[in-house]
Amino acid sequence: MRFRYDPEHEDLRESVRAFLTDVASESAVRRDMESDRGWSPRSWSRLCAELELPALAVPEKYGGAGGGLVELGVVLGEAGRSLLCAPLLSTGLAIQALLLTASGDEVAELAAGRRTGTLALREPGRDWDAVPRTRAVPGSNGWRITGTKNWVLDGSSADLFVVSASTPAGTSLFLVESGGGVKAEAIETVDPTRRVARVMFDAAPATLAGADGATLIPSILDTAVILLAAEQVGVAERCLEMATEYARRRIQFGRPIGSFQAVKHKLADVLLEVEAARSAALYAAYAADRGLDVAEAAAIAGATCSDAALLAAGENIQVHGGIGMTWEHPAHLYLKRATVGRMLLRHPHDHLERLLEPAGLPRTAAGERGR
Amino acid sequence: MRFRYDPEHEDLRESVRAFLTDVASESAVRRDMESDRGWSPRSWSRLCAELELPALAVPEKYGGAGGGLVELGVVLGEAGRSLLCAPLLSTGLAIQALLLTASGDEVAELAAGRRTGTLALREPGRDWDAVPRTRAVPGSNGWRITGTKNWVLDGSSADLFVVSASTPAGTSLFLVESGGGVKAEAIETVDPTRRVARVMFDAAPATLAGADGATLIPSILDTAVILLAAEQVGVAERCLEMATEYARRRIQFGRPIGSFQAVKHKLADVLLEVEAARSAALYAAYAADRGLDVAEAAAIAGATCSDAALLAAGENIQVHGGIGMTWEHPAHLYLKRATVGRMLLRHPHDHLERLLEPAGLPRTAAGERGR
Amino acid sequence: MDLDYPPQVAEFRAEVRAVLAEELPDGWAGTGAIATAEETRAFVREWRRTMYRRGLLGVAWPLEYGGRGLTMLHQVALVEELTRAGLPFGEQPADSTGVKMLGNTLLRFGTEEQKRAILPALLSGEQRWCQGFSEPGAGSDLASVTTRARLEGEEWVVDGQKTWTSGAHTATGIFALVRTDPAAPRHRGLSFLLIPLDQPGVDVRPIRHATGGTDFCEVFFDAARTPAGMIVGRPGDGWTVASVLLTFERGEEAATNPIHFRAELDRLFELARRKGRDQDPVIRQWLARARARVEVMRYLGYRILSDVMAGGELGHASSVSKLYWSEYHREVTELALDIQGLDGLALTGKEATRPLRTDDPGADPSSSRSWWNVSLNARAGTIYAGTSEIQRNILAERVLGLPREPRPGS
Amino acid sequence: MDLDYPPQVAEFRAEVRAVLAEELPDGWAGTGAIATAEETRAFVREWRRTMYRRGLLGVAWPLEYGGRGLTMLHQVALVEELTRAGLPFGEQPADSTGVKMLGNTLLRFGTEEQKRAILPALLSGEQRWCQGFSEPGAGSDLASVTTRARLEGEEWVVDGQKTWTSGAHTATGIFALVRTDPAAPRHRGLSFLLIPLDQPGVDVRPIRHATGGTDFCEVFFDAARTPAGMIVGRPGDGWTVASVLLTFERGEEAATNPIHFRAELDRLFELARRKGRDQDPVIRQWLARARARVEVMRYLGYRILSDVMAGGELGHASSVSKLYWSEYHREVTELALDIQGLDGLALTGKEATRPLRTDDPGADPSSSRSWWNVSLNARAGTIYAGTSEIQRNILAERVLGLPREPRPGS
Repeated sequence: MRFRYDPEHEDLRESVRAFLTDVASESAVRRDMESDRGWSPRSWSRLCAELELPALAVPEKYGGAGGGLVELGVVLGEAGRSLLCAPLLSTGLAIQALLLTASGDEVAELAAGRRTGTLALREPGRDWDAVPRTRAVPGSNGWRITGTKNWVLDGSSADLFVVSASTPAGTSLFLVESGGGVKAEAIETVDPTRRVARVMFDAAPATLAGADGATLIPSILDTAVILLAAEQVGVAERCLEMATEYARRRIQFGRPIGSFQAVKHKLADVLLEVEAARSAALYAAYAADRGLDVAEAAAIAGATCSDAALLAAGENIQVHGGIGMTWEHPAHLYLKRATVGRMLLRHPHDHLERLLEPAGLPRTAAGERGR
Repeated sequence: MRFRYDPEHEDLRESVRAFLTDVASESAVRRDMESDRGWSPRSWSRLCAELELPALAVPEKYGGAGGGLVELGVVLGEAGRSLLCAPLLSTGLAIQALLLTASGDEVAELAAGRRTGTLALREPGRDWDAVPRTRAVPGSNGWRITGTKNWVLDGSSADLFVVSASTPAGTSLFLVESGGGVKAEAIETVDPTRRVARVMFDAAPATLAGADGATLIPSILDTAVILLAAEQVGVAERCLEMATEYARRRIQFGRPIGSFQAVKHKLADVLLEVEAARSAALYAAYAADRGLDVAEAAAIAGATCSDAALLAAGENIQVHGGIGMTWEHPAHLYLKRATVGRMLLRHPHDHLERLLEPAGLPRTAAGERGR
Repeated sequence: MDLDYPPQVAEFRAEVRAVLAEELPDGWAGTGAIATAEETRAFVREWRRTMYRRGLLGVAWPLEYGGRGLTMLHQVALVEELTRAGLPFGEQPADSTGVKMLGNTLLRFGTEEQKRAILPALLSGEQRWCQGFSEPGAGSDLASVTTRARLEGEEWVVDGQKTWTSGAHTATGIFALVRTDPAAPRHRGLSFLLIPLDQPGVDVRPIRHATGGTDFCEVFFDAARTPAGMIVGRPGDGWTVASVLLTFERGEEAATNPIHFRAELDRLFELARRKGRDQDPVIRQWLARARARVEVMRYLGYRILSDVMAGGELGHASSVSKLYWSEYHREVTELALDIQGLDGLALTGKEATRPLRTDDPGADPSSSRSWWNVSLNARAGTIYAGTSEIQRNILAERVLGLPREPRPGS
Repeated sequence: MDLDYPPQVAEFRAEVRAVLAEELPDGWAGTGAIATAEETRAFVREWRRTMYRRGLLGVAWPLEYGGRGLTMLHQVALVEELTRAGLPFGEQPADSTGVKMLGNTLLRFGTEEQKRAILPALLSGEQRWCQGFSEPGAGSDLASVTTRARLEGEEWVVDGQKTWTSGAHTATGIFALVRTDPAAPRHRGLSFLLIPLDQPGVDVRPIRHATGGTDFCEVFFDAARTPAGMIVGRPGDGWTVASVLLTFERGEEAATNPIHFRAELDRLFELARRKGRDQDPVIRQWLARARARVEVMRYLGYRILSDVMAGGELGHASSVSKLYWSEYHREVTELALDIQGLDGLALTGKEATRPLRTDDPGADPSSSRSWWNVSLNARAGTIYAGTSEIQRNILAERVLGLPREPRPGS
């Protein structure tokens, strides 16, 4: 009975945090987010070489460290705290998807940091798990994929895409390399610290990675929700810290503003939601690693952590006052990260609605029509 | 351009308040709420004779004072503040209904305080405006009414019922006298300060009051919502006052608890909603008297004042702490009044939903099915 | 990380299940399912005797005081099983304030004499102790207690008044926070005293609750007496002793709260179905939010239990837990009223038989009286055992390290 | 009670409508409907000239200062008509800080010389004044201003720094709250000074906003100078003058806010329709709640206007109003983001051209960039012009009469 991080987790957290103090300092983040690619290949190489982050949640047989989502969650929490600009979530998700599907060669490549990868599942105007309009057609030289994907994380820079496409037999997952037949177009989103692209596949050569998309995709999305939740906890924690530090320091009316109950109680409420988010994210990662109630835990973590991050980021600004709304202060970057993160995979409302069916309140046909 | 009470309103308020200090003191309320009838005929006679309250919003030709809902609202606000136990709202609504329908004889009777009246519109398990299952059948000696009504205010003591019933031609309103064919059964509700009954009509003799129930009933309900909103403002105001007085007086940690921002800001938030409720109730009454956007204004007042009263009553208890949850303290009586008042005519959600159609967002058939 | 319980605890859990299977009547559905409130109370009295007979009270206490010498985790497994079966831990509130709170406190701070005199009697039910902390002038500000005790020869003489004393009308004694050194500043001058209730200097008066029930009392002391040895800890230690005691109140709750709140939420789901509101998307959002919060309560519970297992005392996690469940409960009981609509405000069905928090497991989901009682309990829940405002202060000052407010005149 | 405007005002309103009909281009749909932000700004500059030419600036000012000698209610009718037509009152923020705030303040507190020198020039646009109240160390606590001025011969010499100065980069002068008596306690030592910006002692630096725009500036004073006669009120009166000035900011808002927020909400309704979310019952509840709140804002506006008409100054009603609209706006802009969903976080369409509160009337309901900008504006809205926390303090202390907090060390 031990529901808390082990000492190895704390060690991992510390080493990542120390590393990111440099690689993802505020000035590094601002430089990277304004760069063309949106992240620094140099920093990324160091993260891969020195910390071996992409290999963390990869079985040892593929050259990984044999960790799970709990360990990867620790790292993503730190990435969230610092707003690290790097293809860590995108590549991490591609790896987790490939672990469910393809052979280990690509996993090893990604885990070693030699290439980056990403998921290309969502299509314009549709949900992540809608039946894809993108089509895969078998030919003499293997499969060809045609269609457009949206909200592809780091899509402009990724080397490898895990793409969902419809085949005559149903939805399957394919592996597509950047290059011929693949065109990425950056989307300007609210969040400058996370790059997203629209990716057009035009008869792009593809390898079948997993035939049973209908089973694989929900599982991959649960993993994505759990890892994003871990990142959101980091965002929320850091915002709470920033607000607390400022409240201790900022003097108004002859007192630190943190001595006023209005500020105290606001931050206590944030703390409460941060504690809830921490618990939910940790449990979901644990549940995924142990094969417990993953779908439910992921939905709870998704809803809880999304809202906690936005709450913390918003209250951080409110506590800072005007200065928190300036470009020069990092508070707005956290707000932007939290805003996109909250809706990126599923709106909290949709996470919540998904809880009810397993809990015994399925939506009936009549209810469906109400949506 | 003057959206505030006139000096005559303030005079009216003062005289009613002074009167209720005696007639609806806390001990009087506790005595009346525990009496069989739920109100004191003696106090009621005085309210009718000395203040002529039932006659207030009655045209002069029926012996009334010629006021409108604004004036009656002032009185109901005071009734709400003191939790007056009296058939004021029930009789007031019966009068307003009869002013839209029947001849003036009954109005004059009710206005003079010689008899009390009430609305009997709602049926078990159904909404106020559902097509009634209660049936009216014409006979040689006039109409006969059979059916059961629920949530009839002061139904056990009323002399006169305004009853909705289905006729072959549609829904109409009828006047039924207590006595033969009418049996009332008290309902135990959450709120001991407002009596409610289930009333069974068994071939009760009835007079047709208004044939066009489909037009009349929504209008009567709007009036009811507006008058109840006025009462709720009084409840909310008094709760805010009680909480404020206690917060000024109660010492903890060497200070009045009202000097702590947690209490201050809580009460400021209540004040904000009380101000909103005051404005909404006053506008709705004004709109009804002037024939402006009544339905919309009533819905806004209904939602706003219902929520404000419950908020104020709840926070009053929270500010009082344990003492606020005891029977000996009046705080729980306000909570109970606010709780029943909030749902009595329509749930705030339903008030809100009704706003959308006139605002250009009607519910489509598909949306309907979603309910 | 590992949420599994060790094998010895799993074995013990099996034993508990076997006892329950033997002792409970056929078709048992929880105390809430018993027809009337009176029968429920009678059953619980009897059930308490059964628990004692089967050695299920004080399992984590040393053998010499009537316990079984097992671990805290055994006790947790026990209350989990009881709660799942819809059973209380003994009789409430006496066994909560007595066995759980006073008992564990004596194990930690009591003299050998106190332990021998009181612990076995707590288990047998011969002694029932209630808690005397709050006073009319010391609610949120517990350190401003004014009930005072002075040593006269071999006895403490106590004067003053306690309030919100749960179960005082059936208790045999009260453990009270009293001022023994009027000169010492605030909480420094307090002591933790054990005072018998059956004596001329004590007057117990029930307080009527807004629900109409009388679960709480005022206790008046007018030269009440207790032997000099009935102090727990040294004079002046009262604040420390009381603080530790309060954490026992929260310890097991971490395990049982999620079970109770989950059972209540299941009843609410059923209510929504019966009322035909389960397809209303607005209601669904609230139900789902409640479901997520109850699960989070379970996760938070794991964290708190882990802390306890790791040998630590319950620290600020208990403030997180208290604020979380009490605010949740306000929300979910308001939802219950909303789901029922107006007709839910006409009182029908069995009353809630548990005085605080949720109704008993097995309660009828359609009882509007139960939901109304519980909604009032929920309002009390953000007040008792430290108001939400006090919990937020604790979190802000002790966890976040925000500065204390300036004291007037300081 | 009577919500009707008197006949003279109704006549004036007709005149305004006639002017608008003459001056506006065919198919006019509001400034928000102009294709680009740049064209919008150009239109507004030109529109300001038109208003001046047609005598629509300063209608409630006396004739001798270029006004038309009409009443406050005429001015309200004017801004109502402008707002309904999707037009600003002059150019923002200069005419808000200049004509509305400084102008009205000078009419109340200014010397004859000040009025003659400044009022006509405000109307013609020759002078543009910005507001210098906040400082880096004086945000919520405005009384702790440290920018100081001392009289040297015939001139005030000013040193210090102001911040959140809207429009300073295009203004000709700044009215600033400065400390002239360092010995006097807090707000007693403050004066209200008019300082020209075009001088070597002043440095204006734009502040970049989280949206990327630069609507605010920092203003640095390093021995900046202004004539001795450029003080409004007497030395030490600064706090009083500034307080009255701030109420002008809120006065007309009472009439225009509901119109702006209603237009914005209509755009949101249209967005919901376009996104196919208008039948989602959860979204409908929020939309309806927003609708009710906007109407309540209108009713509150009537009350505030009535107070103004009754000759009073705006008192605490302005705190009610500020708290109500700013918290509403947070909620409604979050709703807008929710309605759009993820795709609404990809920025497309025209930016919001109004720096605070809502976008301009006529704005495209489908512009995700506009909604995002406005949602950031809404976050700023609970901070500027007195944070929500400050407003709640004002309401609690000045309206409810709750005791002030103890000052540290006092």
